[in-house]
Amino acid sequence: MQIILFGIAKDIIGAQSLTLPGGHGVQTVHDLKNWLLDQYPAMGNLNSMAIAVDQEYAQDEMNLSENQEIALIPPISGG
Amino acid sequence: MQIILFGIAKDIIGAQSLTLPGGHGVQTVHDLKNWLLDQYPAMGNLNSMAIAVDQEYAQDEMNLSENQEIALIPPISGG
Amino acid sequence: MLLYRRLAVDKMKTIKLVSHIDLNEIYGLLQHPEAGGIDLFIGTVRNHAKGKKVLKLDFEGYEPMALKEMEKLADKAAKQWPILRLVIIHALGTKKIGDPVVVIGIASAHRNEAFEACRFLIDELKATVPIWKKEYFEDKTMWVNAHP
Amino acid sequence: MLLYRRLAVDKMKTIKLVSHIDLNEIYGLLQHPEAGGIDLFIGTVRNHAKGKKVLKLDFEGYEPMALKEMEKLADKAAKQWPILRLVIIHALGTKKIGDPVVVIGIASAHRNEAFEACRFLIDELKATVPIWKKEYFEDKTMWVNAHP
Repeated sequence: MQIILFGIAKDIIGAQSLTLPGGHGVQTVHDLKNWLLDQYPAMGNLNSMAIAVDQEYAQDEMNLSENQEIALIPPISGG
Repeated sequence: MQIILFGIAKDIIGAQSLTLPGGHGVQTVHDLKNWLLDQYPAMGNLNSMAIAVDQEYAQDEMNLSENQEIALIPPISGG
Repeated sequence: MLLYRRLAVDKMKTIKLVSHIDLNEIYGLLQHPEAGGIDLFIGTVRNHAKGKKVLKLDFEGYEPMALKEMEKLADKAAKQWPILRLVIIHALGTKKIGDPVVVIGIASAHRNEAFEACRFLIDELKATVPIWKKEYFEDKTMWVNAHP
Repeated sequence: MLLYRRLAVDKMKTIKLVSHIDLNEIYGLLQHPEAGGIDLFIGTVRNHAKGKKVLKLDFEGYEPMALKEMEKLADKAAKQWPILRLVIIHALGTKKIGDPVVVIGIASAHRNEAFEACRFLIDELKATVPIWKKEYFEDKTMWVNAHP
């Protein structure tokens, strides 16, 4: 499972994207958020953290699979 | 006493400006409005009729004199 | 062609009556290093009025008084909102469909004030500035708002 | 340079992400023979933030998703107001003080809808479109809104 990163998430994780290691146990958006907070505690200081699946904001209960485009959306600041 | 005319007031009166004849008896803005309505009854069909004195909207009670710039302001429609 | 122009010494505002509105100059008049938001209203000539086809419009103004009234509106707006730059430009003369007729522009630190001041100015301009619009239809002409 | 562009077949809307916003093209994109009012919001780079001097900004976008979200906002606005023309353009990359960053434009028959739809779109864009702004100060950089 690969996660596209943007903005401050790139700085925190230190990469443009992130591949979850084998045995990560992440099945839902909620799981992914918890996994990220666990691995990168600095994420917990952000104002918000959303996940986009196939370029749409995803609900926590959504199931994730390998063939989706998954992105981590830190607090936005456009406009 | 000369009155500058604009818009539909020019069409009604048929001139760019209007000079009140001798003995008109007009002393106030209110008098002038009445005189105009009397001479040009079509003015009574307009949505509004204001008088400007020295390029400011004038109240009905204001006294008029020869050395002022007096204008008849029919309903405006700028913008 | 510039008919009249008033520019405050502090360059905060540009108020003028022109025969042709040049939209390309507007952004330059509104730029300010502390500005975060600019709201611009552009009034344009519609191709119909009351269900009838409009061919063109003619605008006439009581020019010195119109400028004074525009200045008053700018002062009122500047008292109500923290405005960094202000533009009020009205066109006079013949305008065809699609032409810009009036431009109100406000630059402020935050967008809320820009929207509010811009809205205030176009509403007030229509209510107080002595300018008259004549519509040319296929079969007649009409001074807008003149009659009920 | 055009990064992405979507243009509805009916030409009603122009939604794009660009490296440089060309304000001179905006009026042409918004002209419509039935339009009486155009409201244009331009977001610009301010020279300070939280009392500190800003040198420049960098904008990054999740481009395909940003365009999808912009399309959704355009559709929402078109359902709420009778919009004749709509423009949503956001700049990406490095921007200096005074540069336009975002442009929202609405043309409608009457000005009320133009103001309301424009205000709606800039507020919603800031809330939903995945674009990130980094401020460069003299002594550091900061992703805007990232932390409380």
